Amino acid sequence: MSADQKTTIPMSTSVYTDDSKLIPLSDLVSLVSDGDAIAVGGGLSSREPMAALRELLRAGKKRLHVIGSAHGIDIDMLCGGNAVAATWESYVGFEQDFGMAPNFRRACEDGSVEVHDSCCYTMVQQLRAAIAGLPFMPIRSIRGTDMMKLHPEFKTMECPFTGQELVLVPALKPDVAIIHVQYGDEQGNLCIEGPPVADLLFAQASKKVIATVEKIVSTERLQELGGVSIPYFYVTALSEVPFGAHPTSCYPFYAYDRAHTNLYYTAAKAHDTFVESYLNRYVLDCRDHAEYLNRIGGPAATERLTQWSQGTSSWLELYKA
Amino acid sequence: MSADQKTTIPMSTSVYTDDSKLIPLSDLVSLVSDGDAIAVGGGLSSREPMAALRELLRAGKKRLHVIGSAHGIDIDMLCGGNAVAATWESYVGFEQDFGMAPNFRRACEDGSVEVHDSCCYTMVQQLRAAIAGLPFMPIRSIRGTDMMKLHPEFKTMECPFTGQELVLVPALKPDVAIIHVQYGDEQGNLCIEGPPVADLLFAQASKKVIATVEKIVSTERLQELGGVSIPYFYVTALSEVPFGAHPTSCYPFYAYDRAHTNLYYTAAKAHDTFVESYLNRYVLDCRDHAEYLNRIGGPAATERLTQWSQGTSSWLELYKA
Amino acid sequence: MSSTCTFGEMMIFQIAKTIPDGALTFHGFGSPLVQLAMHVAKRTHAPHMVLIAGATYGVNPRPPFLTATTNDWTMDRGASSSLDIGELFDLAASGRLHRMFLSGLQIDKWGNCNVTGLGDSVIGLKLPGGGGGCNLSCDVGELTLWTAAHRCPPNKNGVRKFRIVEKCDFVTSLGHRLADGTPRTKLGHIGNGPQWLVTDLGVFDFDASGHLRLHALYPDTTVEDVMANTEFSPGISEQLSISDSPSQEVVDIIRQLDPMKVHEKELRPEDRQRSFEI
Amino acid sequence: MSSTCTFGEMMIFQIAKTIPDGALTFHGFGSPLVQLAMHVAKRTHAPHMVLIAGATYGVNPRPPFLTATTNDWTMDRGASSSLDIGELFDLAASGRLHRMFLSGLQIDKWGNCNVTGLGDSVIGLKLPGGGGGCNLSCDVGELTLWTAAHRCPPNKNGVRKFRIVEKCDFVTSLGHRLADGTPRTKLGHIGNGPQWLVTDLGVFDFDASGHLRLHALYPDTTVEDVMANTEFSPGISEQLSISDSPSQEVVDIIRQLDPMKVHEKELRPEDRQRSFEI
Repeated sequence: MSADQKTTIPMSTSVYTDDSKLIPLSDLVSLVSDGDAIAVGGGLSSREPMAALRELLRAGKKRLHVIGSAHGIDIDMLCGGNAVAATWESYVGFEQDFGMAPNFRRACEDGSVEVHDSCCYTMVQQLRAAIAGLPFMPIRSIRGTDMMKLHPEFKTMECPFTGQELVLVPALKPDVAIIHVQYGDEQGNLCIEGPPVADLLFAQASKKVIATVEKIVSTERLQELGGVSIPYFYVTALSEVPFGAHPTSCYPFYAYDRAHTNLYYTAAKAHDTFVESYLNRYVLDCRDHAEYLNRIGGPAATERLTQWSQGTSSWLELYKA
Repeated sequence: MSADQKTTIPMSTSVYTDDSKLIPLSDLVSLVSDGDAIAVGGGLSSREPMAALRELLRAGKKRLHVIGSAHGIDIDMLCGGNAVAATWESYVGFEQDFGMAPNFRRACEDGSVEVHDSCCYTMVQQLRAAIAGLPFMPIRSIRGTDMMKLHPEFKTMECPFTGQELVLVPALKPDVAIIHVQYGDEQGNLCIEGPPVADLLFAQASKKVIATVEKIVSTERLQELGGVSIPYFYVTALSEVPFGAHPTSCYPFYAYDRAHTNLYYTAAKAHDTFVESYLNRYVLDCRDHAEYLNRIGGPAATERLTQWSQGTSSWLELYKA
Repeated sequence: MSSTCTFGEMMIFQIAKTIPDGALTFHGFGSPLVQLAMHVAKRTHAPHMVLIAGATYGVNPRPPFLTATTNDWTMDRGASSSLDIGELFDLAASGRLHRMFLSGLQIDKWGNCNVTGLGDSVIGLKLPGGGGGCNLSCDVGELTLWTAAHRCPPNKNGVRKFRIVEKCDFVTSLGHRLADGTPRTKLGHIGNGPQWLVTDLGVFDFDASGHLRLHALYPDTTVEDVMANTEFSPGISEQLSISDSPSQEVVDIIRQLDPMKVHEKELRPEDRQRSFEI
Repeated sequence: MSSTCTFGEMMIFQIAKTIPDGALTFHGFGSPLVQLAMHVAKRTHAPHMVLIAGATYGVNPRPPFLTATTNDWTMDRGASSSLDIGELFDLAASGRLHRMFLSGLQIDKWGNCNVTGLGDSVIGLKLPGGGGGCNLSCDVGELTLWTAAHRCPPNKNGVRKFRIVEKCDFVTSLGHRLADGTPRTKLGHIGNGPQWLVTDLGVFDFDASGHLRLHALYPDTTVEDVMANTEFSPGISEQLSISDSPSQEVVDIIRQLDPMKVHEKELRPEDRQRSFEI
């Protein structure tokens, strides 16, 4: 009996054990294929993996299915770049700040994006089914609403314990989770500070996890920074990308860039010129993330966003921009 | 329209919002009724709510159903005190340290305790059903084993998505979770340091949560100590009980008292004299927890257990006792 | 010294009053009026409510100021703990989330709401979506609905685009009855459905059949305003009253917490001009 | 200078060899031989295994020394992270836990194990229970079984109390076939069942039908020992061999990690006397 005899582990088990998983951003997005279902981390104006999504667009990825809870500029930009085939999001918009998401709306209305709107708990239960290796999870809610019409794949059953009707929502196993977090180590342990949104569920449910992080630190330092939120074996690969969530926030590093988001929104709303006025300038024509950071104004622009921590009035100032 | 018109909240929703929930240990156990299903926190030789269980025995509680994963002296002592009617544990024993649990074994073998042995994931899924307000959760495992025979309440179904057979395990909603943790605040926010075992699931699934804590601190200090593991609104009431897990460990405060556990085990094994040699002396005849601490040797005995942190050799010394 | 409040402050107060003390209460995102109402309730009549912030799931936060984006560290500063997304929705599904707030571009006579899309068979106008509102409308104990867009002046052709409608084009969140009249109670959901609807024209409750009913007007609105701006005829309570105004304390809390007047983004320009004696 | 190893060290080495590099691997509690085997594997041929500690669920810990109680802070010192109880079992149920170790007071010819109770209809002897073993026996990729109590000398009446039995009184964890011969594959479980059984008499695998088969002896055991101490006749591999002994490196790792020789509590006194050239 030798150690390798009959003791190999099965392939494709979504367990990643390499010692070093640090790769350049361009290699990171090559782990996404055309047509993949991607779960995008963060939410609304917070910790969205914007640099990775811009790199996805530069790499010309197409026909993506997007899965998530409450999102904004991330999904809108992917729609504006014609990279999306279907949406399974529960919300895509700019809340009270700017309102509806222009590219997302247009893509849904003209039929280029299939609409499979979800709702948060339905998605949570579908992800939990994938995480537990189950074909489905039951829920009691959504019966009586039109969500059932958007999801012919849902089934109902009579509960053998109570006789009540339940909805069975099938397991949702994204091909790739794409997330941006504050800290990571070389092996891929990730530390999220502040609300994790659905990132932990995405990481556990997905076949691959690719991450950008503000800062690579030692495993020991990760413990001091609050411990590991996502253990390394879930993580396929990661890149160090400072300001990788811009223009969404990545506290404690930087706040939401409301001014740039306004610029984006205005460009997206003026449909005809969006590609030229925004997408080419800030995404497609940028060689890489460094060039993006220069085009948004360089260190002066990014430095400003780090000043939120100097006190309530500095923080408030950022929202008046 | 006034604030109270038609806007009262339903009773018995297992949400507890009092400003101060600190009560004496004797009042705490009065929240347990004879016949209750209790989920006991911690596990094996770690962070078991021993002071609360001793107080339960002093209060003469009877016919309890015990729910848990891997336990030891806690459940054995309750069995030795004739307080248990049924066991839904997945393991009760002393591992390699001393072996089988004498009182538990006897109570199961003589039929005074009904045996509904569980297994960890089955219990997790049953708790998750309770937490999600569902009548059941599906699992794929346990089919083909005799666990099914111990649990006629489990049902099977054919999965409408895959055609495979699944087991449906019903929601398990303990009447009371009894846990011991390191830190809490007056409002009942609890902080667990180190492995939580099933305590978080117990707290979320149970109708009531009663907790003993090593140290009451301010809510602000709880954040510094690692943040809240169990938010206050799950917690019915709590007591400050230093050394409340003794003789199990409650790191970083104190290590496992192997010598006292040996004393317990020896007494339990000599069936006929257990009540006299252990139960009366260390439980029933103690007025309160303070008297227990005196009887086990007072400050000299407890002080010794805090010395684990002085280095590997001090720590190792505790296990040689 | 000011002795008036704005309409926004009035509306926040009306929403706040629907929150009972001791209730575990949650707001979603994109709802500054509701967020402020929850903080007002917690600091006045409902000190024991459990205030769970939307998007961050912070428990009892004390934000330094309100931002127009809900998932911001401003919004969970001072929280004693944070839930995760699954835990929050589990609380609802297990009957422990007592109150939630929902809105819609369309709200029908039974309290169904549409935030998914306008149009009959195809999507004419795609709306952003409802977050977790669909699930929560079934599970949460009691719902408070709100909209600041009840009033719908006729366009140049004399046609009104109603927000409070006979029937929603799409039911994103569930009210008291399905479009075919089937009562919600037949479905066995654990939540009791919408209890209040607070709009720019008045405060409504629902009668025993689950039908919308006018409960109170504002000092500057009339039954005729309500009828003209509603696609169907709501019932009128026998105790129809005029809403009381917020106290100076309530107004001060709102002004302190929302220095940028984020909540006014929910209001139409003309409603921002309304004011009331307090 | 010592050039021998103890039987405990030999057995730990045999268990360690069943762990492939890169495998996500978990031990339960009450299993010092297995715990040491995992640390040996991680520090020798399987540096990329994911070592998840039983009871604490610590990931890749470096304990200062082994304790006889598994849920102790000694056992997860240096862990890079910790899982919670649900997450660990979810990993198994979703096909991502590659190897686990199970034992039993009875182990039958198909690899079923009993840790629940002895006796036919009533419980004659209550055993401690199996923790999560029942679930994991169905879900985990490959199982290594072990027992240090294969040898069962006849009592004064000449009767042996077999541990490796024809049929378990109670099936706590699942092997390759049910008692009636139904193969496990009919049940659709995602795990492949027991792959190895390491005992005090030899190392066993399972043939294509799922039946126990002797794979290797120790330098001091014979086929006759195995046959006499087994209630049924296990198959014998055509490549029956003598187990190789651990290297000095392996022995040193064990001695450093287990200064109190906790693992010898699993061994009978006579087996503690066995030693092997290394």
